[in-house]
Amino acid sequence: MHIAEGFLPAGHAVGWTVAAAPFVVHGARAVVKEVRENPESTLLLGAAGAFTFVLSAIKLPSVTGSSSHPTGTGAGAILFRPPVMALLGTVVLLFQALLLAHGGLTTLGANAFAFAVVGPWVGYGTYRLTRWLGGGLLPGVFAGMVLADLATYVTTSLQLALAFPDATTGLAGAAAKFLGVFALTQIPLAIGEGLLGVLLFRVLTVN
Amino acid sequence: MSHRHLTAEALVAGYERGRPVLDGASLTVPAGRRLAVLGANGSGKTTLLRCLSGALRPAAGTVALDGVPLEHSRRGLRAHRQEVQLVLQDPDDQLFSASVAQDVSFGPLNLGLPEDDVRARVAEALALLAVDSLAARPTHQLSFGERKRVAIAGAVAMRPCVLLLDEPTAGLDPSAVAETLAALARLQEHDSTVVMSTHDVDLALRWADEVAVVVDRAVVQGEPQDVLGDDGLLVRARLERPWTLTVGARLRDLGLLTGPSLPRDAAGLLAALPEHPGVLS
Amino acid sequence: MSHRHLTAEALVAGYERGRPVLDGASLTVPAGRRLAVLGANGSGKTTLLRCLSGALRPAAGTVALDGVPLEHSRRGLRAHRQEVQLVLQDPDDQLFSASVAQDVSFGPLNLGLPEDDVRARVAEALALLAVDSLAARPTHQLSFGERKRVAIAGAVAMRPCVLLLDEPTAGLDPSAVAETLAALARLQEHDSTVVMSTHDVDLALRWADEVAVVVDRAVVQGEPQDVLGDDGLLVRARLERPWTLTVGARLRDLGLLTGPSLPRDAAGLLAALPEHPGVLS
Amino acid sequence: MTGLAVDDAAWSSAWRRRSPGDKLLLCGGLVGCALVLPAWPGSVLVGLVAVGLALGPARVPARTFGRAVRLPLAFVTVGALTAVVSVSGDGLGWAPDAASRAASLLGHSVAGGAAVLLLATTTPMSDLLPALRRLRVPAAVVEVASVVYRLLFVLLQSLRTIREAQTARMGHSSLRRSYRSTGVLAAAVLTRSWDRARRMQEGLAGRGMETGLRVLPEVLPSSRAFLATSVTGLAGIVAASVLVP
Repeated sequence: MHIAEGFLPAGHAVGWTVAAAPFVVHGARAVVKEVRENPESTLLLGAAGAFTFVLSAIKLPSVTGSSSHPTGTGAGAILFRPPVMALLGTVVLLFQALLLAHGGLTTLGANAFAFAVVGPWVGYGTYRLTRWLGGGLLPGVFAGMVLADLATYVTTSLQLALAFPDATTGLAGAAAKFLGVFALTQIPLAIGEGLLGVLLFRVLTVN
Repeated sequence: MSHRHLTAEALVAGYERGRPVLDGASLTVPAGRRLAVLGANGSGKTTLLRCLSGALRPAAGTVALDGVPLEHSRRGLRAHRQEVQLVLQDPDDQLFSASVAQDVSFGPLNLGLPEDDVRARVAEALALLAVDSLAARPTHQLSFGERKRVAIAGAVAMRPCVLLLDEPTAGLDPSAVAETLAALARLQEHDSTVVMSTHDVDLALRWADEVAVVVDRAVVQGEPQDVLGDDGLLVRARLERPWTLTVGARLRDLGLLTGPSLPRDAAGLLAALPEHPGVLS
Repeated sequence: MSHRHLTAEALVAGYERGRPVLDGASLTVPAGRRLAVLGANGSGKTTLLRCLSGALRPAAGTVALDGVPLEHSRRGLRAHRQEVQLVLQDPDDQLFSASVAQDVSFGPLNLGLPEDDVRARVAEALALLAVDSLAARPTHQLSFGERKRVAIAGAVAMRPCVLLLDEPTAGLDPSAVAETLAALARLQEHDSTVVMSTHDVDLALRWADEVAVVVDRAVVQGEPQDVLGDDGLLVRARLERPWTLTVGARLRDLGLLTGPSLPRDAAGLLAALPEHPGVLS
Repeated sequence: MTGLAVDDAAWSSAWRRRSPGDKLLLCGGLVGCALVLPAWPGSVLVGLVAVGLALGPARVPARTFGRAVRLPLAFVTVGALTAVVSVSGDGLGWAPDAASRAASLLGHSVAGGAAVLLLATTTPMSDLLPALRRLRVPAAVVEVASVVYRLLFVLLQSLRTIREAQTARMGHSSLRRSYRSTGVLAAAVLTRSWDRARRMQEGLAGRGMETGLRVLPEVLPSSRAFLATSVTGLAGIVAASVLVP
């Protein structure tokens, strides 16, 4: 879930934009370099971005019957690597904010930090670590996607906590609140996204 | 399998930029026979088929099987899908698995059938569609026509009473069209009803027992030669007149054709002409 | 634009599972005229067109423009593309922009033309293909037929001397086919050569000035009525005989047709029949 | 043709041919006001203006706008409630001014959302993306984003059609099957996207693609009247918020 338009106070919105900027700019530079060397990669990157957008439109089946959507950051990070995902993720966020009213323009920086920077890096790092520890492709994908999903939601929760410290218990209390509401409830869905990733990669490697 | 009557009544469906593609469309699928649904691209043929199969829920109107209206509940749709199957125009939208046999087994497996039954159904479906020699091949290695037939096999393996096909001959060359029609003929020896949508009026005239034209958001249904001989209707539907009717009508005016009705295909036309010159009525 | 002669000589190309799809295929594209390339799906029609456009480099044989062999260097291909453009069968393989006008501007911009010229060419191409009314709509809202015509406009805007079209009528309903053919006719008032591949023998007979059949990995070229009247060739090529030739031949045997050669379309057939019954030769 | 309601509205809105820069100024100003000015009367004014302009001169379909404005409400409500509930050693309670704080959050968010929605329902992405060049975004990035815009509709359509085909053959009839089918669905869409990119490479090479996807920019002239009215209106909102206690 992205932070909705206008939800973060102006100062925080600006602050997170500044925090995310270096990563996104780095990703943009990587894209520019790639396109200069291989002009056709514009099309591949565009397809990757379109896929990430559409992936988050898939409905994950759930026991309760309510639908949820994958974040897509984990799959993207494993397939396309984090630096490029910083840029592609931000582009996807822009499209989601405008076309789906999911997220916002003032909150683009904060959402980019969670969804395009932290999520992919945690996911990719977990994936590599799992493989380095001896796990195969599928366990790596599972771990990477679950943690990417959770890391995204944890980051969002902490961003909200920073913006809205609790009246009595301050930052710690706010963190507990927002983590409980957004991140804890996300755990079964994160596992669902991990399973989706396993199925996705299994089909890809067989064909 | 017994014949089941599939009907649609006053359908309003397929909203595109605020207007429905179908508005007051009614259709009766003749049990055990061949129905061709004709119309220009965008006229609503696909929307009609999707309503009949239960894939699309109409905004108004009913779809009924043997008079029982289709309920868009989990149970209702499940029961409906066991009797009515729709094969889409693009086979790649339906072929998911690595191998042909695996793909065709998708439906029967999802029905919860035991493995032996699944195996039997897959073999039967592959044979009917004449793709049994391709059973172990990966789907992406097949030609377009072969993939179209595997997609049909996937639906046939569910043994539906009514088989709906969206433009099954589009994109196929003449020999592939012949193979597909032969396969559909084999299917109908097993008592199923086949409905195909197309914009090829000549194909419809020679293949179908009944024809339904989707025009002005509704459906006009009737005997092939009547419907396809109605020039006003064809113009409104943006379809052409089948050549056998045009040429046949002219030859009949010249007193050259024998027989009560106009021929429906080239063979019929040639057969109705006199053997030797000089023989006139 | 002056006529340019495009030829292919002894092409070996299109390897599929170890065997070339074309082996010793030669073709002469008649300048300023209409050439139909016929063949069953998988016969090598697309491979042939891709070799002619420079998209595919043949393993052996040459493609030449006015006798000058095509060099598969950056420079050679760039020069070739200014004269020869290929429109692929799937328009989505060539439409990359959501805006119709911007997509059509891509080709002329790549030719290095100044902005005003590009704008003029875009307007001209859109008008020729009768898609100017669609210029304000996004590509993803257009129908298949409309996208096919926008893709052709994109090629036409580059003002090639030879326009190659891979199955331009596949998947189109009769009215869309008519619109496409009308657009191609308008193009040819501007002196271009049009080559289309198809498996529709009736279309080829009525539209083309010359016909080339891809069969047995090579090409047989000639006048439409000769090539399409050759039954042995048609069987080998897995094509059908055009109905006008079949019916026409029979009517001529019955002494009913006037005129030196068999008719090429329905209108021609009806015109060649006597006006009233009783008139026989 | 399947699509997204907001996108359809943007292509057919009455403000389509206005300069994207003009609309960005107006909506950007409105969002800024929604964020910075106090919820009362700032956010309320912004919200009213945004909705009024959308349904009025911009002629955005009410149904589309109404539906889209409601989409973030779930998050906003939950978020606002979580913010104003207070946890302490003694358990849960309400923060002081909980109601007004929550209302304020809601106000900022709904108003901001409406302002951005006004932009989204009047300006297609393919008009907005070139405008990014003025923000010093590199051409390559804008081109990639343009391809994303073109392809996402193609892939969305594939997603819907493939899922429908799976459902017809009972692929989603149980939780386990549904998961398996969803994995296959995601793989199919990914394969399509790669395939499409590869085929477009050849298709566009034939059209002379060498260094990029340069296209002729569309001429959408700016309107002094529009700009003047926007600035005046925004100033009015600011003034009203400052003057009203």
